[in-house]
Parts: sequence; C-alpha cells; structure tokens
Amino acid sequence: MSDAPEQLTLDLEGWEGPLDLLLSLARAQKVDLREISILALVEQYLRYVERARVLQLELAADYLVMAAWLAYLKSALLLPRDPEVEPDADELAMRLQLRLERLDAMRDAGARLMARDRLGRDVFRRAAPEGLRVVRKAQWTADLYELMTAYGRVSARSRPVMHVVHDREVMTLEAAIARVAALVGSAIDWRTIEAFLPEQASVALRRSALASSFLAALELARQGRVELRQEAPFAPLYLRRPAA
Amino acid sequence: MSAAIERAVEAVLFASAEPLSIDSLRAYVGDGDIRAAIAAVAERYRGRGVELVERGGRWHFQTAPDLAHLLRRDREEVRRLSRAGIETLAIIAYHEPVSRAEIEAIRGVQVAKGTLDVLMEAGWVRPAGRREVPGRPLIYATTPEFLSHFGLTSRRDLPGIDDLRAAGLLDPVDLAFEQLAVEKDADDD
Amino acid sequence: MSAAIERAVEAVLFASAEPLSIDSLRAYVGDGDIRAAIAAVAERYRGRGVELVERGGRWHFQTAPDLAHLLRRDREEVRRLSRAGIETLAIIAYHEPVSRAEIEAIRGVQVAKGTLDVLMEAGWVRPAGRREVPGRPLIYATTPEFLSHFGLTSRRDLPGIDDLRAAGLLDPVDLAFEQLAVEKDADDD
Repeated sequence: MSDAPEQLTLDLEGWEGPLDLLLSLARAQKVDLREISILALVEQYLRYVERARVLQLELAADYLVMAAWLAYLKSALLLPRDPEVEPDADELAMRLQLRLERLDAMRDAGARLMARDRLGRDVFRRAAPEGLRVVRKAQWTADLYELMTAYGRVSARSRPVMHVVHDREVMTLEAAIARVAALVGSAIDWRTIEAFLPEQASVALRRSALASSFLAALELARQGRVELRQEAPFAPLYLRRPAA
Repeated sequence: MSAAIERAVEAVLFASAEPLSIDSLRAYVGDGDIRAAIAAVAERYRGRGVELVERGGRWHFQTAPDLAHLLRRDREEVRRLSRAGIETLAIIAYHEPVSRAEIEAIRGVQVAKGTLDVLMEAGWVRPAGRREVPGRPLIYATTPEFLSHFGLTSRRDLPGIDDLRAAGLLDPVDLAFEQLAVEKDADDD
Repeated sequence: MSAAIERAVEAVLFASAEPLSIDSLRAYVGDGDIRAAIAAVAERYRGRGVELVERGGRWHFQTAPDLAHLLRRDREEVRRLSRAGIETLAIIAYHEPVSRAEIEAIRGVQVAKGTLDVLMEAGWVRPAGRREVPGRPLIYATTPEFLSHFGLTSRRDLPGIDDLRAAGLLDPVDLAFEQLAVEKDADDD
C-alpha cells in the first residue's frame, strides 16, 4: 500500500458525499457501471477511508456511516448466503449499483446539457428589439419567484414573531394523577385506560386527557399505587388497584 | 467564401445592441469584403418584414416601416411591481383576507394607498368586504387573475414557510441592509 | 396574400423581446395560417447567420450556433453553475416534476440551501405545485426559459432522454430493482 502511489488524492473537499466518492472510484475501474465489481469497490472505499483515518483527516460523519455499511456489505457478500437474512447481500449490492448508475446518468446528462449551444453564450437573440405593443397582457407584471422572495423577506424581517397559543382545553398531569388515583381506588377489576377519561369532553380534551392519564398511570405504577397490563404493543392498556 | 462573410455580417448586426460601422463589423467578422457582404445582405432582405438600413455610416436591422402598425415601440407599458407592491401582494396572498392595518403590521411599514390601487389595477387584488370590528375596515383578497398570472392552480400551491426556508429565501441576509431598504421604500410610497 | 403574413410574422418575431407562441403571434398579425407562415420564414432563414427556432411551443430568432466564436467576444459570461447546480438542474429536467427528497435520493446528499434558489433566480426552474402524498412536498419543474436557454425545442429534445428512459435510468431504484427481479424470475423459469 505504502510503496504504491495513491491513485486518488485524499482531497475530500472535492467529493460531494460518499455516493460521489463511490462513483469516482467505480469510474476508475474503467468498465461499464453495469460490470463493476461491487466487492472491489467496497474495498477501495474502505481503504480510502482507512488512509484518511491514518492521516488523521477529519471525515464527515456520512463517510463513516457509509464505511460501516460497506464493511457490513462486504462481510455479507463473502459469507455463504443465509436465507434468513433479508434483504440479502446481493440485493444490497445491486441496489448500490443502481444508485450509482442513476447518479452517473444524471451527471452525464448535466454535462451534455451544459455543452449545448446556450443562449447568451453561443447563440444570441437580438440585443435591442423594438419591442411589441402589449396586447392581452397585464400592464403590471411580476413573477412567482419575486412573490416568494418578497414573502421570505417580509417573514425574515418580522421574525421573531410572537406566538400566540390559543386557549386549549387540556388536562394537566397533576389533575390526571389525582383523577386516576381517585378512580382506581374504586376499581378492583382490570379496566381500560379509556374508562378513566372524562366522558363528557370535547375531542381535544379527551386526547389531552388520554396523554396525561397515560403518564399518570406510569407515575402511579412507579409509586406502586396502580398495576398495569398490556397484551401487546398498541393493545388496550388495563389498570387496577394493586392486589395487595 | 463570400457567403460565409454574409452570414457573419448578418449575425453580428442582428446581435448588436447598436448600429455598427464597417470598421466595427470588421473587428468581429475579420478580413474580407465587408461592404459587398452588407450590400448582399441588404439586397436579400429588401421587401421583407425586416430591413437592413444605413444611418450615418452605421448599419442596423429594423422592422419594415410599413408594418409599424403591427408593433409599438413603447415597451414602457409593461411595468414591474415596486418592492412595496410585491411585498404587499405577497402578504395578501398568504394571509387573505387582510385589512390594510394588518398588512402594515406584517410588513412593519406603512402601505401607501397607491400600492393597493396598483394591485387592484393589475387585477390581482380585490376588496373582499369589511372586517366586522370597530371602524369596519375594508379587507382585501386575491383574484383568479392573480392565480393565473403566477401560474398557480390554487393558493395552496404557494410555497410554505418551510419551503421558502429550504430554498434559502428566508435567510435574514444582512438584515440591517434590508431594513434600510424598506425604510427607503416607505419614503418613496 | 401568404407573403403578407410571412412578412408580418417575420417583423413581429424580429421586434419581440420574447419568444412568441402561435397564439400571441396571431394577436399581432391577425387571422391567417400562422403556422404555415412560420414554417416558410424558418425555411428561408435556414443556413443563414440568423435562424428561426422553436422553444417549448414559442418561436424566436437567434444567431446560428456555428458563429458563436464571432459573437462571444466582450459579452458577459453566462453565470457558471456549481456541480451541485448542474446535477440538480439535470435531475429536475429529466425527472420533472420532482420533489427535493427525490433529488436528494438520486444525488445522495442534501440539496444545499441556495442551489434551488440559484436555478429559480436564473429562471430555469419553478415550483410546480405539490405532490399529493403525506407532507404535500413542493415539486419543481423547468420553465420555457430553460428550453430557450439550452436550445431545446421541447423536453423530448433533452440529450439522450429516450435512451435513459428505455434503460430505466429515470426510474427510481426501487422500481428498477423490482423490474430486475421480475426479469430474473422469468429467466429462472
């Protein structure tokens, strides 16, 4: 490693994120992107990141996240396929390849677009047209971009704005604790948490009461003043007075 | 060969903001019989909708004089909204219906009557009744023409604050400078 | 008779500061076969120093591309786009309409503040409504100015777009993957 000069200089400023770096490495394989060896690519990437680490270059977190993922992919590719593991490594490798192909295609398309005969650079319109009488056009004109920037400007200027929180019906945690504690005292059997909510309440108040009562139940359970039971995630939550 | 010079002369005169003399043409086109090329181009355009004409030794294209009735050389007619105008329009669009006092509260500066008049003249804003509060102020809203001019299907298509922020349009770039500009605007109203 | 319409179409297009659609031409020129007149004018200018071109259903005159070397001198350089700007523009053009999240999925990095701003300021990209999915993200598309600037008659003229579409390279990765899986299954049978 150390005796061979690195093909790619360690100039991370030049890359726009890990996918960009991967694409450059893939292109360096000098084959059709559909033919590249993902395993070789992964090793190149890991070597590259390792070298950056040795040189104590600061790598952005997303490069390290990608490195960790590629290391996982590499080991999965090398191991015999485990039918239990979904998605399998070949599928992950294929998806990575598809992403690289798509980025490559758009990069190529962008280059071809920029190379066209562009108005104002390669081809020119009349510099001083006489202009036309405006027939059915509004006398005043402005475009959406101006409208958006104007609103952005006004909003930026008027911040910080005062936030007015409308009076809302809520049940505080204190109220919920008092209420649940009082009601559970009379409950010997399991009862769902909904049974502890005020019956004649607006939708908003019931939602608030549900949230507060849930927290109250947890707090009371911690204090040993109530027992909780739930069969499964999102299943009904039951409360009762401790048996003792 | 001479066809190449003709094409070059034609293109340079077309793209030029001003009439060009033989010498300035030569600077673009290079060596060759510029005068002959001009004559050939002028001949080819004779009687067409566009003509090559000489004015004091300099050449330029113009539309044929007998077709002037189809055009008008007054481009002043299309006028862009002032900064105060576009801001006021944006506030109405995002907050409608709003009263003038509410617009002023959001903009942070006074809104001249003329600003609203321009927006109504443009057909983008209309009075939409009165607010039932003391003083019963007029309230304003946007029109269907507003939507069609700005290429919107509905007001819901207006980018939200998050979109504006994401597009970089909400950065308080040099807020002090903005503030100055706004104050100046208000003076202009 | 048709010669008169040709002259009128030629003059109006020459005098216009903007590309004109058939309908706007008709508003100036009056009744008659505008389309045929445009075709005749375009034919007469073919191969000359100035050409009549169609861009997104609108027509304008411009200098011939091969004369660029004569005209580039002392003209302000077209603004250079960053690589992020070029890629983002290409993604919008080839996939439109497209949301910010979709752009980011292809590029593998966030769209920086200012990237879309630059493209919108250049007049090449505009918000084009919202995608009716949770969150209702704003979607972006190219403008007629984009077509004019890059010399495209329509989006179908985008370089290589047919090949890219045929190769599935404009489909999202998920879709392409499913496609591959289906083909593989078929082979296995």
